Amino acid sequence: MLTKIVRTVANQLILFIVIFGLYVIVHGHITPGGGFQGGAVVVSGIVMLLVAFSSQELKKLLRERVLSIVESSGAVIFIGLAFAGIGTVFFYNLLVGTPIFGRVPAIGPGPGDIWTGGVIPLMNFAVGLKVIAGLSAVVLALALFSGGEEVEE
Amino acid sequence: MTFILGSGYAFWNPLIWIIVFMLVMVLVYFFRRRGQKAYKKGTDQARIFLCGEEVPEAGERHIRVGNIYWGFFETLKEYYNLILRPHTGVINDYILWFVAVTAISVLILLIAGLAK
Amino acid sequence: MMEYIPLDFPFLAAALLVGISFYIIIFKKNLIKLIMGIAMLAAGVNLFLVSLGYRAGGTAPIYTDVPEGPMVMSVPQALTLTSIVINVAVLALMLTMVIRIYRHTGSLDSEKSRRLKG
Amino acid sequence: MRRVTGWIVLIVLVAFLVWGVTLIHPFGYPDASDMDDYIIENSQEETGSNNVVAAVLFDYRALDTLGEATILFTAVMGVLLLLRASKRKKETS
Amino acid sequence: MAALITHSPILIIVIPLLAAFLTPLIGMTSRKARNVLVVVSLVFVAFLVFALARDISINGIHVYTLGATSPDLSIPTGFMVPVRIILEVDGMSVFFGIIWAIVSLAAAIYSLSHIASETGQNRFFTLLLLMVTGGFGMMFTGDLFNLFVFLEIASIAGAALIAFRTKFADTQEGGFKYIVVSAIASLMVLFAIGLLYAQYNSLNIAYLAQVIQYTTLDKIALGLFLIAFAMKTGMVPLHLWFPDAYSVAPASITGMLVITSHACMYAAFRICFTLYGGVINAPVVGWIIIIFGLLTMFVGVTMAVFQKDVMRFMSYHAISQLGYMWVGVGVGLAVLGNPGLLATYGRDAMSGGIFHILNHALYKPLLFFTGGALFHYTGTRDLTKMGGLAHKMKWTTILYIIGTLSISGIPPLNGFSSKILIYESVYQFNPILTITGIIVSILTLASFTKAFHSAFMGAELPEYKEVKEVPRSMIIGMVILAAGIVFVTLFPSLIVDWIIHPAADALIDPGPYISAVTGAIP
Repeated sequence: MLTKIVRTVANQLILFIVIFGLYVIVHGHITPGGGFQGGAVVVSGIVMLLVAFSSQELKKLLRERVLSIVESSGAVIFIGLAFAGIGTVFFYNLLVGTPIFGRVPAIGPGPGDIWTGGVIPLMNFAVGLKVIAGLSAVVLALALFSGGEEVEE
Repeated sequence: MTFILGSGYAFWNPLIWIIVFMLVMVLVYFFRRRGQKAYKKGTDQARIFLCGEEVPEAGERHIRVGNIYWGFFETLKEYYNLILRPHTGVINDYILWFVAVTAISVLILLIAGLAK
Repeated sequence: MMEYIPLDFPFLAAALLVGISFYIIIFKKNLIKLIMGIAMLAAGVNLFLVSLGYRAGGTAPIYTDVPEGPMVMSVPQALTLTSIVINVAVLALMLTMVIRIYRHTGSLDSEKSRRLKG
Repeated sequence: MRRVTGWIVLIVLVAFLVWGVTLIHPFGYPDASDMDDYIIENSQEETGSNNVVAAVLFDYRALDTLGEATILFTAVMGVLLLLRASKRKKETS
Repeated sequence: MAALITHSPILIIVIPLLAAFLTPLIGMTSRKARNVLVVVSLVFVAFLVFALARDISINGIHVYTLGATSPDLSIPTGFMVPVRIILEVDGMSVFFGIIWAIVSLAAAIYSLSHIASETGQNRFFTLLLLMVTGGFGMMFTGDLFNLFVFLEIASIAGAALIAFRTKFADTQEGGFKYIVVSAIASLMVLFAIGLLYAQYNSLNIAYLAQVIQYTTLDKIALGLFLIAFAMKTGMVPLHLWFPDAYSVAPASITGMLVITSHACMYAAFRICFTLYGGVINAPVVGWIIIIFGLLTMFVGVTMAVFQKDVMRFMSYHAISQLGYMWVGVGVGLAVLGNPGLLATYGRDAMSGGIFHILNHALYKPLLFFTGGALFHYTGTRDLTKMGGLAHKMKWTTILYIIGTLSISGIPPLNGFSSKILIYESVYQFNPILTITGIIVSILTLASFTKAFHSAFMGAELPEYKEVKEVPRSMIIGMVILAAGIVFVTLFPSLIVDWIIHPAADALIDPGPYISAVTGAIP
């Protein structure tokens, strides 16, 4: 638990960090970035909260159980999207050409279009969920453990 | 379906082995039947005799692992001193061995390449 | 366009990073330093991988509002990203184990905290 | 003894690595790039993604990414497994 | 059914993975449902592996291109180089797949009651399934970087599982040593992959095998590959981490770690025989492997005689047995360039080495499981504290005897049939190898007799009055492996014809493996 100034600033900054992270995740298929990078950005915000506040307080916000469920569902979404293509081949990008994220951009350099990429944006999103939940669970568990508290089953 | 496993020199057939084993067992049983009939369980005949001394408890009587093959280790003492030296249990040494073996193997491969 | 560099500095840097990290791993007995050595080894290998895909004067392989010209190779970048994430995972697990070892033995020295031998 | 052996093998290995990397193509001028050229040329058409790295990650080499996500999942599971309490709490609730 | 076979290479990898992702969710609600999920997914995977093996014996190598418009479109139309990740399953891969399917199923069933009194079971089974995924991925992939990724999955899951019993200090140390060693080995593998990628701009094993030239860089890469994978298998003198990690893990996990070690051996064989198959300096690499194999055999067994910890003792035996495989396959590699010698004894030596992998994969997990059964109620791994346990644990005793006879190569058990293949073929190459092998076999029998005497024989000890036979699921896990041993014992020729010779031939001739991917190139 740090001083009030730090806590106030952290409270304001976390919003921007989360939004930036989500931007990186969502625009993963048109600008540099993606699920892993955006997820890491969001988790860095959570680490900031961990430093500014105590791990006990953060524990009330992020439940171990909820994080576990979110992480598992992110993984299941990812693998489910891969399974969706099994009519042709596993990991077949079946959304190219459909109304959902199916547009094909103009070949060559040009402005990006968010509705492109087929399953790539969806997979980015699933991976982002997974990274956010997973890494915050790790960071939180390590912080709680160094405070003498063990993870429940 | 064949049971025979050829190996260049000879062959191996588990079925023949099992049949021979059975025959030998029958023979052994036959010899055993011809043995002494006077032995009876549960009498003094079956009691442990230790030169007239008192027989120790079950736990004391059991030969523990540390006492088995004592002579073997005594004879090979020098070999064991040598072989136990690298088994330090320190993780840094493990990686040192890895680096050493990698360096030597790469060296051998490169030298063999030069000779070719 | 960049000038041609006669020495392949990124490759050499990667090889030297690998060497330095092996030095740390072999000679430093502190477990945290050992983990730092592995992180450096990973950094060296990642640097090596990502510099393999560079093309002189190339841009990032992303078509959004990019100037015309060559693009650097994209597969090494993907491989490096994968490798980085893998190493984050490995480091997290290693640190957890070191914390546990410290709790049990009260030492971070690889010789003093040793229980298994022979 | 250990120090000397350590230094010798370390120097030998690093010498091989340094010598090896100087034999690689000059930095910035790769010898062969068929696979990468194919991906850079066709990724927009095949996957519709402007970001070629994302196309590689989630389409051309998607199994690697699945493996990567799995490794993260594994590590999270491992960390939570190792930091768990080894005794159950009284089952009151 | 046909579609199932077509997609089976990826399904075998992904079904345990999906089950692993679902296990934490389902485990929150019901423990029974979770156990059913774990066992059913592994049974289904085993079924798929056997179906795939049958299909491969009929139709040849199975290629599966991920994300393409058709599974067998390994190279994009009108192009020369494979672009996507390709799974490639040949006789060798599927041989290891069969082993892994059987052992992981047995280990999962064994764990159901072995860890029943511990916390963290959901995560334990999640990691177990992830380890299964990693192993299958290593065996079935045809892509070098993918191999690295799956190697890491198997190692990380394995390390976390080794350290499962967190209340003891030595488990943490064993897990830490394992993960450090695997991290360094896999990073060196990655460096070697980078060296190959720098020259040929490809990651596909079959394509690389076609274009590889054996330049200096390739030699350095070969050294890094070979020693890194050898370290992961536990080759002497890189075996030092092996007993530390194996002895502290839960017994079911130790059984599975043996097979991940074999998977690394598979990777080493794949690199030597397929990737470098056409260009390798076969006698030199073969002799390197043979010499290290001899060291492995001898040092492993002499260290094992010395041990007092039952799991540690068995792990040293695992090292020693790995030596037989290295020697068998190494002799095959040493005569690879000589078709005459290869036909006279090289192929038989390789078949013996590969057959020994199967046998070792059956009896060594069985022995580790019996060691875990001893630990289960006595709570100790120390042989000096044990004694008279045969009175209480009849099943365990019988299974231990089967495993002991098998590992010592007592006829008619399966260990003998593979050892005779190795001995008789290797004798023609160099008699010293056979003599060492026989000495090692004798020492193996001697040390197992010692352990048998000190753990099982003797009068009932007062401190183990409460000990009883282990729960039923542990016995089922062990009986699965024992049944495998009995089957291989009775039909050695059948096994050799069905799966061993195809595997050996797949190693000897990399041609079909290469042309299955690059055959479309004009």
